[in-house]
Amino acid sequence: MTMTQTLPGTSTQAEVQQKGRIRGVLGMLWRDKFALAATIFLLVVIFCAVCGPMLMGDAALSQNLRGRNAPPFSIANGWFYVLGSDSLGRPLLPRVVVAAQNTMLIAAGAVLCSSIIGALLGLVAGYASSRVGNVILRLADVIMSFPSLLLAVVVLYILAPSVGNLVIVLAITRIPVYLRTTRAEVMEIRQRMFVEAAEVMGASPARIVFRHILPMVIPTLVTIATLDFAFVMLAESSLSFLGIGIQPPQITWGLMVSQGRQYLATAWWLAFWPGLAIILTTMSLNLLSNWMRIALDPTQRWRLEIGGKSNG
Amino acid sequence: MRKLILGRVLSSFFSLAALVVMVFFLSRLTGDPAALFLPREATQEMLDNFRRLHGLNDPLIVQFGRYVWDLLHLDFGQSLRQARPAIDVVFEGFAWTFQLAAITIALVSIAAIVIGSLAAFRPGGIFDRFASVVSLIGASAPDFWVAIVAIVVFAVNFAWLPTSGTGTVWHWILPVAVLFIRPFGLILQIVRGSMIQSFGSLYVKTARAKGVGNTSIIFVHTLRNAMLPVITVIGDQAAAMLNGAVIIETIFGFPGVGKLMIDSILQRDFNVVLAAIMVTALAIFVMNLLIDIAYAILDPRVRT
Amino acid sequence: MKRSLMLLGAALLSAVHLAMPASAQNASRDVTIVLGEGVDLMEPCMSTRSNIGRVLLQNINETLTEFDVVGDKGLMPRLAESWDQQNDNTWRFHLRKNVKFSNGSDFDAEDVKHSIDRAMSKDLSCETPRYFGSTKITATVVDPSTIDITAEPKQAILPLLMSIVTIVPSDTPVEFVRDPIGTGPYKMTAWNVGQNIVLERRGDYWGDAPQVEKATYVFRTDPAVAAAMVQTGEADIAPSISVTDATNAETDQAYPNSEVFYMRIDQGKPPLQDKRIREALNLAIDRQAFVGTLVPAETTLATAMVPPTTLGFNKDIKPWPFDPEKAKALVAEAKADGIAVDSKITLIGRSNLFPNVLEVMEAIQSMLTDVGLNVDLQMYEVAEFEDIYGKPFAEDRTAQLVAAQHDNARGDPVFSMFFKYHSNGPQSGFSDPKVDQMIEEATAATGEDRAKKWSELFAYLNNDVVADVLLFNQVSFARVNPRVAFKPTIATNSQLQLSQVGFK
Amino acid sequence: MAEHLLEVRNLSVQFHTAGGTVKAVSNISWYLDRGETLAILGESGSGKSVSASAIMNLIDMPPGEITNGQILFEGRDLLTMPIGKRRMINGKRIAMIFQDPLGHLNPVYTVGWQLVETMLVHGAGRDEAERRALELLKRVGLPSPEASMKKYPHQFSGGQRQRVMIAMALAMKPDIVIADEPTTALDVTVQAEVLSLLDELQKETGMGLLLITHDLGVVAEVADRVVVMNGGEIVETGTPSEVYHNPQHPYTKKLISAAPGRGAMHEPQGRGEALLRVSGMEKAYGAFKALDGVSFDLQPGETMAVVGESGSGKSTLARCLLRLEEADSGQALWKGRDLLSMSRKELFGLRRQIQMVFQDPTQSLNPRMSVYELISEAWVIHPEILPKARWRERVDELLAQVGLLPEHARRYPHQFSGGQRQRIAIARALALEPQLIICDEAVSALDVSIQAQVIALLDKLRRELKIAFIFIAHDLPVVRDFADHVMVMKSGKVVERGTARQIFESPRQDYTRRLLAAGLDPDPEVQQRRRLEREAIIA
Repeated sequence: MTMTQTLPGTSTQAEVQQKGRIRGVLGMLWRDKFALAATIFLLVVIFCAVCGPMLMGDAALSQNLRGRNAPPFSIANGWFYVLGSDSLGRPLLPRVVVAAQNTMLIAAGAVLCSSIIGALLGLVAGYASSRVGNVILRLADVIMSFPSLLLAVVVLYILAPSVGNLVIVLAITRIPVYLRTTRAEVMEIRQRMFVEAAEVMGASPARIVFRHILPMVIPTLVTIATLDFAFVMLAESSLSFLGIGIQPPQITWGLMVSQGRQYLATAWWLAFWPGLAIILTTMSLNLLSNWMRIALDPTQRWRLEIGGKSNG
Repeated sequence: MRKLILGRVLSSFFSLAALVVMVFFLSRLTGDPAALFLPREATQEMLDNFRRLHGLNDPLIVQFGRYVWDLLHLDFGQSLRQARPAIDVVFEGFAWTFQLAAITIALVSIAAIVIGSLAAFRPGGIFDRFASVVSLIGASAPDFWVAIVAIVVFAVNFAWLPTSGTGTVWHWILPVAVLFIRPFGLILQIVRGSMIQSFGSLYVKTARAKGVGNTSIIFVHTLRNAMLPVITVIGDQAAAMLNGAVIIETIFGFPGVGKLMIDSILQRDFNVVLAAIMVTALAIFVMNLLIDIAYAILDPRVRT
Repeated sequence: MKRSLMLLGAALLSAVHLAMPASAQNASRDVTIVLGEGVDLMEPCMSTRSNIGRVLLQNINETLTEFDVVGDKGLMPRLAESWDQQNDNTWRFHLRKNVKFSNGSDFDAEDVKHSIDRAMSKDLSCETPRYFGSTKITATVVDPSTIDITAEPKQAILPLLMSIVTIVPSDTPVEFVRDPIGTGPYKMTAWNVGQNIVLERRGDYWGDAPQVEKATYVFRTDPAVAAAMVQTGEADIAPSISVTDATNAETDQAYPNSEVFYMRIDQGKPPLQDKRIREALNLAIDRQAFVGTLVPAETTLATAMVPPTTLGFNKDIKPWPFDPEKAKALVAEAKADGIAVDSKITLIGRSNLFPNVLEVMEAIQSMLTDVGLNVDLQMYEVAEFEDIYGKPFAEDRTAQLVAAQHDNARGDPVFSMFFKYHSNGPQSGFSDPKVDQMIEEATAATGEDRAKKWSELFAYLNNDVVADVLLFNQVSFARVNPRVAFKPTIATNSQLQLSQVGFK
Repeated sequence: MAEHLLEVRNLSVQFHTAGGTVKAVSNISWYLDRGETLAILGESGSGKSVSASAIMNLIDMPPGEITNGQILFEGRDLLTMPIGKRRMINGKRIAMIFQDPLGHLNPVYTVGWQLVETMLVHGAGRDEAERRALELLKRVGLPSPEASMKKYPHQFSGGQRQRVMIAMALAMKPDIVIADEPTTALDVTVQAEVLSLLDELQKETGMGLLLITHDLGVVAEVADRVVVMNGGEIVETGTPSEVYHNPQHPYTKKLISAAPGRGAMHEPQGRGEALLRVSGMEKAYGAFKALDGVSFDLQPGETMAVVGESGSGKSTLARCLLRLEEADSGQALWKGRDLLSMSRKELFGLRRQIQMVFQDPTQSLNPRMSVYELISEAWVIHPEILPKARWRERVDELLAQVGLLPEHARRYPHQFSGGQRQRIAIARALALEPQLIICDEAVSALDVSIQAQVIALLDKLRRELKIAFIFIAHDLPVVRDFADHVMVMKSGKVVERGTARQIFESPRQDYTRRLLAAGLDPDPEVQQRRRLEREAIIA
């Protein structure tokens, strides 16, 4: 006997929804302060990614060998230098801002590609016959055992070095994770009664997969994707050294972190700020995905509508 | 169970074969090992000589045939760089990686499960929030940051531990600790989610009605039920670790298979690359099998 | 296979044993040396590779002659006590007597002959032949302590070349070995691949017994960790730490590492065939601004492909001044003459060439852009880089500036000049018959004449051809534990003689 | 005032939810004495389980909160007792049996382990606990108790699992056993067995039994006294007989009148052209024959009930007809065409004509789709039925037809009660304008009064729209009021087939008779008689 199921309180909920979707969503966001902070931070990042290169592109590239490794929290040289300067004397604040664009393009590109392809293959593997499913799973095994560096080198030799190819390499290596997770969930969800109900109505396999199964899988995929974001942002820099990724003077957070590595002992701020940006972005995405998991689920939504008390 | 194992062995064999074929041909698209092994100023004669010695002049398909033939005789070929059997090179590295992975994953599993379970007991509580934030920072912090800061703090400033290297148990502490952080964050999240779900299960009510205490409810009744998704993730993480932990190996001077693989790829030491991939793939396959068996042990419903 | 499995088992067990961390061997006569690059072979004929040479050269395996790059002693005897030229092609070497290999066998002329034959053998891929080029070498044993070595065609610096050939016993197989036997003051007693190599002092060495009794080599790719190891006393010498970590004047010493950092100009594509543009490239770079910022303060500006300690180094050549205005003017002038100065020039660098190579490349790119050139930066990993650096060049390339390092600590420019500047040189970016001729003449010359000819070549290349953008004579930093007396030199890049290590 | 074994005084519990605070129970009082059976009767949402949860300390706080009242056990107030002490009462002095034994038994431990644990928790030695566990399993009548100890919950049938639950509750010889809907999910025959087991055990141990149920029949069968609850309040108390024959409160009256099985039976019209003609249908899962030569006819607009215990093959029949599973052999002629051999494309057209209403509306409605989306999906799939412009209007119409309001279209399934959800499922089926609806246990999960409403709704639809029904049920009284024909199944075979009147009034087969006898009648006197009959059959 679940008590909440038939409580009369449900009627007020419907009213909440009638007030308009957007307001409802904003209201739910407002009540979960963590998610709110995360959203604001992400909006700032997106703003930086879109407008950063336009606003600060030049400042980010202005070298000054005599003012190199200037420590942070000093605005003697102007507020661009508030986070300090790097080993070429370029101000870090504009660099972090400008780097948001490439970082987001690559990370979002790679994560989107891998999650979409992985989820599609996983849906097929989970819903199609077991033979097809097995072939796809073995393919995932092969990709998983194939060293990503070798893949990168192969791509570098066969194709030309470019950002697009970097995204391809990063995406391919992450596909198995999504594929396996999706398949596992599909195997479970396809047993549910409402899938059968849809079948009885004559729904096509595509409709069942995309309309009924996929929405149930998405929250899990989003959670993995947010954690992958951090991974991709760091992995990207380790492939850049092969020459297939972003090349200076273009910049990403991952590249800034890895360039700042040798200065960790003498000028910690070089790697710290971009690292912090990566950490905060990951955390924000994770908090937001937790919030979305609840907000997207009609049966859980009430948790947000009564306030952030039990955001479990 | 026997059927499961047999089926897995068979299908993994095909995966492995596909992997070998792919790696063999793709890796040979990536340049000439002779140019890398010999100095820049090498004469054409030296280059030709090198290629002749290592059979690099033959058509690719002949090289492949020879490789497969040798492989059937359990000969994985010679390492170009080290002038000894590739498989010896790989086994040496793998032994280190395996130990590192085993120790780390064991500690991570224990810590993540205990802390994740406690966090899930009161979702949204202070402990839960704290654990979540710490684990998220851990999961997204650049690992070389953590590694170098750890060396500076624990080895240089406090001089509690050796900076790097191998030899004694003390040498293991820092690499294991740094390697620990990322999977810990990830597994903790999964444990927490799974445990929250299990706490809502009806059998928890039964246990309460029976008078079972909280500790037993968490760690005896709920945990085992919540372990299935957790085990999958632990398996994935362990698999990733068996592929080597390049940054840890590089910084701590740890002679594992990760750095070996990277070096071999960059130096086009194909035989070592292939042997390393086969060994790690095999290890991952065995581990996946163990995970399936663990599934069956944990959940009797899977057995039938 | 079976053996491999046993190895695996042994390695698994080895990690189980417990012990306290081995702290620095304070009062003892043992040293630990932390190197930046692992050793994958311990093959004497590969000791020209710096990672192998630092462990092996003159410690385990010795050579007939030894070149003093640091001082002015020139070519010194080692296993050969003296040598004289028999005719144009043949030199006679008189070998040291009462020398024993570490396996107990006596050293004689047969060993020398076998060592030379082995190093030049087609059944091995030794590095040695590259120093001889197309010269054919024949060794003839005269008596156990005398050997004639003949070069065809004649080779002016044959005794110097003998400082490259390491001597192994005559029963050494013609395949790569992993347990080198030599006449040197040390023998290898342990090699745990990836972890360490242990050398121990021999009691029966022919020369003076060095102070160090036992040397353990360990490998750390990360220079910060290497530096930390010396700081904590886990190691005694770290021959190459990063400049950013070299913060302690008491322990950290700079030394020239014999590497010259330069940019090769690709004259095969516009606009780089135009001399004015090449001059502009040289004038655009504020070399001095790098020194003490991105490169260590001890760095000197390069004026030749070889370090100043090399034969025939031309002290009259002055580094290019920084004059962006003149550079701009030259570019404008070239443009006015219809040169496609807007064509893209790709600046190509190698990842991890030295710790902050990326920043240096970025700074260079920015300086070149400032004078109005269209420069893109592209970094590559080593294999791809070598592909681009060496001939044949891709036909569809854009104009290229390849930033590379060249190391010649052998004392003679012959090991550099043909490769970098001769029309047939594999890394040469241009073709100039006069340069070809000058190189050929200098190679054949001997004595004072040789030095003069090289000097002239350096001046011609720098002033008339403007063949490349020479940047820096690089320096490295070594961190040395205060208990140890060791002074790093230009030789330290390729060898690290334990006999030169003492204690305070 | 005499001290009762257990007494609940003025208990009020509320829950904090999205829509504000909800009172689950307010100010309820009742008591239980040794050797007595008290039934709390109520429908879902009536708050009948809340006091039991409060006794066992199973209310999650927050969101729950006990605002008022006392729970006196042997005179001591449980609510003010320290947690540790309460835990020692749980399972030892007061034990509980839950409704759904599959969910309430831990799936990953053996039955023996779970039994033993109860005793270990309360201080028994392991050897003794194991010996006693074996005894208990024997006592509750589990076949081969030694083997059962080592088996897992999923390896038992529903009735056996409930016996395990009972054994577990009895482990410490408690003074009080609380049974929350102990037989709801069970077949009628099993239900009777479980109830008589509880009865016997009570006589043996002299424990007090608190039975929480929605079923008047269960009350009539076992209760000494009954408490009727509605909307969180007690509306009536008394002996079952008093309450049944002389209900005071309107709610009680309504509840009693809603009890199925007493209306007029259908008299089917003459037979015409069959809509569906099934012959020799077979389906096997390995060695187990789920369907073994099933044949029958169905007329347009006819309702045929299929009854039988679990495992009789009735659900398999439905699934095979809908091609959710493939039958091994046989024919099913739908308007003269064999639907078992239809191609995918033909099947698509068939989907419009044959629909299904599932047992559990919670699971058969996609939780992430609104009611509007759920109903209109039919037209997304079959766009020829209705132009998009008319969807809105038609959804409202359908909702009205099943007794819901137009504004419900925006809501999500979880915001409805079980009965409402089943109405939505029916509306969804109707959206396709089918000629046959197969209802698989479509009402068995619902409360009595809701059951009556849904059946009335189906009956109305049949009359108005001339839809034929195949109505699968394990509960005979429900079928009685609704079916034209009844088909009784056992082990994949048709045991008996006839009009409702034939089956209910003059059953020809023993099995049918036994099924009828096992059913519980809401009238305590009738039930008394029936029990004697049943015992006679068994004997």
